[in-house]
Amino acid sequence: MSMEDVLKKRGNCLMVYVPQELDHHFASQITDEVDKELKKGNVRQLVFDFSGTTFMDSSGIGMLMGRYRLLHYSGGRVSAIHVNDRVNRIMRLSGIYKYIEISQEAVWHQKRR
Amino acid sequence: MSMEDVLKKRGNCLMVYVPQELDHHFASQITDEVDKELKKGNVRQLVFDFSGTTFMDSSGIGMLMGRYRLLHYSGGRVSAIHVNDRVNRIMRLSGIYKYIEISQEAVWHQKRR
Amino acid sequence: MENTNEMTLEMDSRSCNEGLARITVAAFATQLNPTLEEVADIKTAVSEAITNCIVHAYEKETDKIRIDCTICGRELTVAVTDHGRGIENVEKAMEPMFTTKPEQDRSGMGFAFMEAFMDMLEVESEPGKGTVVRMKKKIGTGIQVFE
Amino acid sequence: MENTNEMTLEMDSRSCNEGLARITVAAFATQLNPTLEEVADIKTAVSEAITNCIVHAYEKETDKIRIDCTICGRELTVAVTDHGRGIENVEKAMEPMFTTKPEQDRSGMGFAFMEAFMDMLEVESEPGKGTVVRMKKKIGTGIQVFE
Ligand SMILES: Nc1ncnc2c1ncn2[C@@H]1O[C@H](COP(=O)(O)OP(=O)(O)O)[C@@H](O)[C@H]1O
Ligand SMILES: Nc1ncnc2c1ncn2[C@@H]1O[C@H](COP(=O)(O)OP(=O)(O)O)[C@@H](O)[C@H]1O
Repeated sequence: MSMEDVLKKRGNCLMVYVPQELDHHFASQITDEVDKELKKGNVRQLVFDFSGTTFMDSSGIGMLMGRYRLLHYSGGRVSAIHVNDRVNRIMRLSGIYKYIEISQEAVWHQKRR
Repeated sequence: MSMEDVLKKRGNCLMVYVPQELDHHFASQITDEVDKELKKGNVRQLVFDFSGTTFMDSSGIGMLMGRYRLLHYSGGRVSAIHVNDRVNRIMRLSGIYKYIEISQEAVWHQKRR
Repeated sequence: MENTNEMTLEMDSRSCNEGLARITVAAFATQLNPTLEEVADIKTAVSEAITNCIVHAYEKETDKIRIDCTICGRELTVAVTDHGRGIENVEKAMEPMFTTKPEQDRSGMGFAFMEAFMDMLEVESEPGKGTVVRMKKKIGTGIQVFE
Repeated sequence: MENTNEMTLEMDSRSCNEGLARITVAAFATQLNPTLEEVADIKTAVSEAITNCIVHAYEKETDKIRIDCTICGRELTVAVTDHGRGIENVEKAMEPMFTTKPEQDRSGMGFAFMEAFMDMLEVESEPGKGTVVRMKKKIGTGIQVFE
């Protein structure tokens, strides 16, 4: 996984393209990169794009909640988009939807990564 | 793997749809079924369709050569069709092409199994 | 030709091996003809147990993690063993949201997910000695014969 | 954080486990960023070694097969060990087309394929004690750091 493909900054929105398997190994790497960007300031929206993700475990939950805590103080928002059924189920089970906006909307007119 | 999907008799031609991975495990199962059909007689052509096969090892070579020996006496022929590059390479390495007709022609207008 | 099958995977406690553990156990479980949902359940539970060995049991050290899998009839058993720091209070550790490493973004949901996705979860631990996490799950409906 | 990684898979000598062995070693090798061709090479070699344990070493019995894998730098080492019947004449056994089980449709190409698809092949055997097949292959070009 090359980190250049993972992050994209658009205005004050930071997009994170989550890899196929979001486990502790990849969550740690992504967290490092995201937090570097957050430290630069000027991120109001943090969007995790799960369209390429088929696996997530509780390390993914920890990563999302950790970013929520960082952004929350400054009034920023964290969301997860293009979440598949499986990942959605894990997010529901964890109660994370109380803090993070989750959208299951599929990706159209675009090849899944 | 259900054996009903593997064999198809058309006149005196027996078609064998080889599974995705042709190793010793699957070769033994296929050999048992094919030999049952061969014992019934009336097979002049034995065609192994590799269009769904991505992996083969020397057990596949043994299976093909064994069937060649069985049919050879009665003037029957054995061939392997829709063989991908990898499987073709293994067949070339083994020298089996001296006995068995190998065709790499791709499958068109038909979903690969 | 009997109705059981066994495998053991032993590997270094590196996070790059988490995927290896999931793939191996899932490939083993495939012999029971699981649904995609069941495979995902098993992968999640294995991932949680392995991650705990790496993050909690061995922390900064690299040591061995052992995964013993057995299929008996249509039941899969997975036992994950480490020789790491162990758990003082297993009952407390198993509570949802409880974690000793919030600063490392642990959610405390590991054991909760193992319980949710498997039929049985059993944790044996001795502080300073290590931990065994044993999980079972009944898969599919057929009876399997191994060859 | 150093430049090596290790795993061991131990499993029953059942033919239904041949695929498991291939998948596991391939998943481990993935850490070296191999090409598809290299993955296929490794899978073929592993499949040959495992099949030999099932067909030749243990014949009708079910016993344990052990696969030790190491990555060191960009080299993968795979050692397959059985405690089966062993090989009287290793040199003869390694000749292409040589097989002691032609009646079981063995082609005698197992060792030849292991040699063709790996960079190094070494066979140690003691009749009545068992066999170790050790193979090495350099993968890709990069240097890997494990985390
Ligand atoms: N293998 C282990 N070795 C030592 N401690 C462990 C182990 N597994 C779990 N624990 C302890 O149990 C706690 C709860 O684990 P878990 O529910 O998986 O949540 P998390 O991993 O997010 O902390 C951990 O924070 C840790 O203190
Ligand atoms: N693990 C093993 N234990 C005992 N004998 C073996 C083992 N591996 C190979 N052999 C012997 O070496 C011969 C050649 O092996 P190989 O080249 O793989 O061809 P094949 O498996 O098709 O016979 C076998 O026929 C067998 O007699």
